[in-house]
Amino acid sequence: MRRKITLIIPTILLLLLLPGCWNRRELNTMAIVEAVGVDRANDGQIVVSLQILKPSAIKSSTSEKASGTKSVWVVTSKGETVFDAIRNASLQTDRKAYFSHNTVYVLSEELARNGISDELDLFSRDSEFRKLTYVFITRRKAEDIIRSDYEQEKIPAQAIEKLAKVTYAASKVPKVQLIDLLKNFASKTNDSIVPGIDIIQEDNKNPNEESLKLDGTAILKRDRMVGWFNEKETRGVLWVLGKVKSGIIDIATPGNESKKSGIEIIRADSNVVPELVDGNLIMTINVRLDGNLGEEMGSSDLVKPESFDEIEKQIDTDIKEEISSAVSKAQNWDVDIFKFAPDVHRKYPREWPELERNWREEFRKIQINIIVDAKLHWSGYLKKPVQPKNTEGEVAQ
Amino acid sequence: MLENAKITPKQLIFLVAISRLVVSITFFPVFTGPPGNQDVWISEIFSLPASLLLTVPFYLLWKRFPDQSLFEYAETLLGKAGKAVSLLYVLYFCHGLSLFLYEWSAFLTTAVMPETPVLFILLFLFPFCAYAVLKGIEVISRFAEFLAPIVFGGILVIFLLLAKDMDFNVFMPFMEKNIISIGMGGFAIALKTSEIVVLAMLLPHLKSEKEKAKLVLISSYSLIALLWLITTVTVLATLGLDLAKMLQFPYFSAVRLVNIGDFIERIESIHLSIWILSGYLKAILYLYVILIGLSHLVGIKDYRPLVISTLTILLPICLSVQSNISDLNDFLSYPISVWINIIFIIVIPYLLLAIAFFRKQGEKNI
Amino acid sequence: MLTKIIRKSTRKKRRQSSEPLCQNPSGNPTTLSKKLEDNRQAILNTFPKADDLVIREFTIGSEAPVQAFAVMIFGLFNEDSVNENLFKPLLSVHNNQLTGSTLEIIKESILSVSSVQEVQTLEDTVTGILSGDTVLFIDGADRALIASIRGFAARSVEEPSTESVIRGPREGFVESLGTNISLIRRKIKNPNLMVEKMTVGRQTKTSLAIVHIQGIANDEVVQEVKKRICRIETDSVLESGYIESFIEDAPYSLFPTVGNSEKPDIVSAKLLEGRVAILTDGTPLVLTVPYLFIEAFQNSEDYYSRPYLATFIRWLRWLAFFISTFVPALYVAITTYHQELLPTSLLISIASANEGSPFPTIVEALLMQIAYEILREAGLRLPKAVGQAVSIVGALVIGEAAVSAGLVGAPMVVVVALTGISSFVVPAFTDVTTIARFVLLILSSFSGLYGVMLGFAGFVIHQLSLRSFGVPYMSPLVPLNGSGLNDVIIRKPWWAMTSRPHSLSRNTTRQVDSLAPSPPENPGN
Amino acid sequence: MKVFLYILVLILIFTLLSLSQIPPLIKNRQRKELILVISLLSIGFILNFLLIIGIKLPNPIKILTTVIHSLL
Repeated sequence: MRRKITLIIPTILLLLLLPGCWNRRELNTMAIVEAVGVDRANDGQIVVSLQILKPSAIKSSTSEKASGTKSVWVVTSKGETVFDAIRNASLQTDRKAYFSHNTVYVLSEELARNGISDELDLFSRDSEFRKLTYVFITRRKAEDIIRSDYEQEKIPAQAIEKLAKVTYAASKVPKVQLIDLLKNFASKTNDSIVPGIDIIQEDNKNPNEESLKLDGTAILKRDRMVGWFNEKETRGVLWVLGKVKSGIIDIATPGNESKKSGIEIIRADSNVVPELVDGNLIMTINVRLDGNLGEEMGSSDLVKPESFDEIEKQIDTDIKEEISSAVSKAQNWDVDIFKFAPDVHRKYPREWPELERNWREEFRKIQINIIVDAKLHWSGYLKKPVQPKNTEGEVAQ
Repeated sequence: MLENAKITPKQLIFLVAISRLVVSITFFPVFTGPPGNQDVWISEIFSLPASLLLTVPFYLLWKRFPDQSLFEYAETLLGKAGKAVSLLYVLYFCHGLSLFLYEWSAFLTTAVMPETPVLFILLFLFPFCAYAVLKGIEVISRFAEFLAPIVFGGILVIFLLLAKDMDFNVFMPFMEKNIISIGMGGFAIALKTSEIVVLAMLLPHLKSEKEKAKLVLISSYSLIALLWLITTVTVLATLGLDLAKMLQFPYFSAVRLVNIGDFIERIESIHLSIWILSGYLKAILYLYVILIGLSHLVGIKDYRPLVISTLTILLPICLSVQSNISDLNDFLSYPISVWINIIFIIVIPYLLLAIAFFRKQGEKNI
Repeated sequence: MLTKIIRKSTRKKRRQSSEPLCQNPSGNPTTLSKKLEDNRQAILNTFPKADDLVIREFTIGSEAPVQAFAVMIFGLFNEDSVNENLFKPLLSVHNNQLTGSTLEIIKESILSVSSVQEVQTLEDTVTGILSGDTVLFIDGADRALIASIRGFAARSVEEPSTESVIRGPREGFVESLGTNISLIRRKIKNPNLMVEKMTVGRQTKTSLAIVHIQGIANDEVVQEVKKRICRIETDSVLESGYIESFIEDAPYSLFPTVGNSEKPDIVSAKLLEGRVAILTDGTPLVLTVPYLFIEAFQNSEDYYSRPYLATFIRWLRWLAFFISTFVPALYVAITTYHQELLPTSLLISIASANEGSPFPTIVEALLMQIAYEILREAGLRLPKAVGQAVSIVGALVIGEAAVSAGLVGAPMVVVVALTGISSFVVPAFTDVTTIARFVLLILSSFSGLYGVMLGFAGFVIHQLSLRSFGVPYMSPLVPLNGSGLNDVIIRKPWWAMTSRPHSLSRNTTRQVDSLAPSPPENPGN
Repeated sequence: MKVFLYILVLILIFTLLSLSQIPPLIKNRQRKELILVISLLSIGFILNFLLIIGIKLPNPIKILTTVIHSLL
């Protein structure tokens, strides 16, 4: 009898629950959003641009040749809040927007200047949004970036995502995910950097042909954007944060100062040691670097000890310059994008409550001391530059 | 009234460890109590001696009455008043279970199935609970043994997968606040452990392996502390203290960050399965304790006829035990739940122990 | 520790089983008469209509002839042998030999038959006749002689088609009980191999044999088997499946708690691990108990091949079991509830493949699963040639046409195909996985992973509550037994498997020490 | 209107539950169990009924919480 009961009751319950598949949604009822752009309209409303995947377009292009149909569709909608705007988009889309596979957030500079934490709240609160999404700030309207096309990838959002992923190659633009921003927002002292993104059009070519480019770095004080860093300054920041993984350092070729040579960064590492001397903070930034001679212009023979020493020195000055330019600009803007505060906290937990109280002031007064330890290892396949020489022994042009 | 079932020491350890672990890895109440900074992990280690200290009265009582559960020796000691104590404990566990089921649905409706009503989630769960409880404590504890590798392995795998994103600098400065607040934190954590009472209920089932009881206590609390340590390190090192304090489900949020080579990603199903399976275990364990308490109260031998009718009462209680997530967070936060638990983990057992001591009851067993 | 559980659970039973087993339920036995004619009439009354009954009357001796007759059933006795060894000596008897008790003399010095038995009741003679023995009645004796000279059409020992192996013995059991016992005897030449015969079935009077090795098998289990078989009171037992359903521990369970095999080497191996085998006359399938969950994942060939591959294949079997049970449910759960768990590129390809498919995913899944089960069943029962045609047509229809017609998405076909193939890897659980798959599919369609996980938990709870003849079904996994895992997670080499499964046998020492072979210390050269 | 449907379903479920729970107890003459099961089921029915018609159950935990809050 008891066995019957245990069988009957679940069955009844299941039958009663039959209509209740609340969260069930078929794939073909979802508008899979790949990128979200957030702007603010002149009337203060939020404008959201969604890049929505068209599965049918992707399907047809696998069997046939990729025809003119685009595989994404961009919807723009307005609302009082971000969530409102997103739900308003469903007035235009026949499927409900689905954000779990969103890879990119693009925010406009205009919006960022007034603070972005309000706009990012939804993305960090709702379960559908993931925190590994890449964040960008653009000088244009975010909608333009979302609407732009890309040659290599079918889905432009994936192109942007991959752009973010290959930033390590040059280390001139940071790679920032939502979680990084949230960590900084949560802390009392840290400020953030966000890569910039832009559309470039080449005038002499087809005007329709446009291309996305990561360009500059937006500096956020708390969550408000205060300005842009150029590539060099950005790398200065990345050196301090230890985020430089690869890239090229241009130096004047020893022996032929008018030409440049490129040193490829193979490995880089840094740490920051704070020191409190008479109430003044001195940050010692140690950068260690392993590099190769990647390219040489100027055809002088560099593979010899003296030249290597000189190159290493030049790298030192180069990096020092990059870092100090970044630090001085950051100190001007009062933004602790280098995460100096946690370092100080760790080293001086007793003094920290005092320092924390007016950290901005302290930050402005920080003196930095940069120690670069660059080491050059290999020179590639060449021992000497292979250059055609004319009879006078001069380098051919 | 106690079912004549036998539990091995290993199963008892896993039962207690898993059912204690499950809530804390999802809601992470540890951040709300003292010391409230990066030293919480030290508090978690301190919770081991604290829990052991809190178990002392239960252990000594069990020594006096090795074949009786808490319900039974309460009556042996207090007579009719013992029934009142039993009733209090039944209500305590009813509250514990319904609170847990409220948390269970809170997590599921927030993170996994936002549109699904809580009623559905619980209705779906209850037949499975009834089935498991009808099978008895032996099967429940075997289930714990079955789950142990899944849960512990899952936590370890998550730790390893997140290792590359971890920043261990967040644990510095070490011992920033004084040791007292850290110790307080340890006690606060231990006081939230209602499983201490569950252990007192299940110790008589150890039967032939009584001499291992001490070992069971120590190893179950150390296992809990160790797993807490792993999960806390995971959360703090990946999210940082500041963000972790602001998140509703810090561990789940950390798990969602796993991304290794764009290939191993979106593995929150591991956390989800740990939550569902071990939450199920906790639910059936508490339900079992409630049922033996109830059957003891009215003096019937077998609790099985009561299973389904008890569940019908539990359903509305679960739905109305807390009104929303802010109430829940308030309740779980440091002072409230700790103060309620003090009555049941410290006051009553010490009273019982004192009575047993003065009346010299059960001394022949010592 | 496990053995303690077994001992405890079977203690009560042991007390009961000290009484004599299997009392004959039939009433008072009819004794045979001294008069030959009465016996003849009794036999004829017992078999009122049996045209295949052969009653051969004859006299023994020439001077003072003794009347006698022999009864047998046509087709069940070995005609040549009966003529040669029974009738020929009997008919060539000279009178002077017949001094003293005729019956004794015939039995002791005339019949050249190895098995001759004296019986006193009519029932015994009838049983003998029905079993194919030749029964000899002699005037003046209230007893009859049963000469076992059976011989009936039987299949010879050949390779079973259900359990084919690449390495290992090819022989399989046949339908004859005696042959089957002999096949086991030939593998285990040990007087401790106990063979006890019983008869079940009121109509069929099927004989069966309970076989175990004394000293290895648990006595409690043996007694329990006997007790359960004695309890059987049914009309007919045509196959061991009848017995199985009567002695199962959990008759309502999806999971089998009695194992079966068609190969003597497998049965012998199980006997040597401490199990009890039940051989039933008339079927080549031999039952073994206790049957544990892990046995489905162990194959005889694992033990004949080298351990590395065996271990790997064993893992594959676990994986296949998991796939065949869970993958359709997980697919439905993830694609309709938890799309965020899919990697983006996978989601895109699934979404584009499912674009325009008319059914909800769960309907699609159920349709395809049912279609697959129909195809499988059709292919199984039909003659080989037709079966192939069925599978080709089915594969074409399901695999190709349904997708290109846009009825189902291609990923679903992949899932179903994967599931189908995987379910054949663990043949003992094909029925379990099929049912479990549908249950989980429906649960997953209600509430996604939540349902699948709860369903999984429910199945596990069910499995953990099972016992097979006192042994926990999931042992040695739960309750965990370290040395038991040597033959579950991995397959250790034979020289390293020093103990028998602890849950089955109390005498667990197989070898004293690990006997790893090593090269000679001083090479000859 | 929907409330009536819910009440109907509730009554249906509880009828089925009592049909499955109570007869075996009567058959086995387990009086204590029978009384307990009937009272539990009726409490369950009342609580569920109140929940459906939207009456907030008094929550002792709330009171406890406010007490502790005011004490600390």
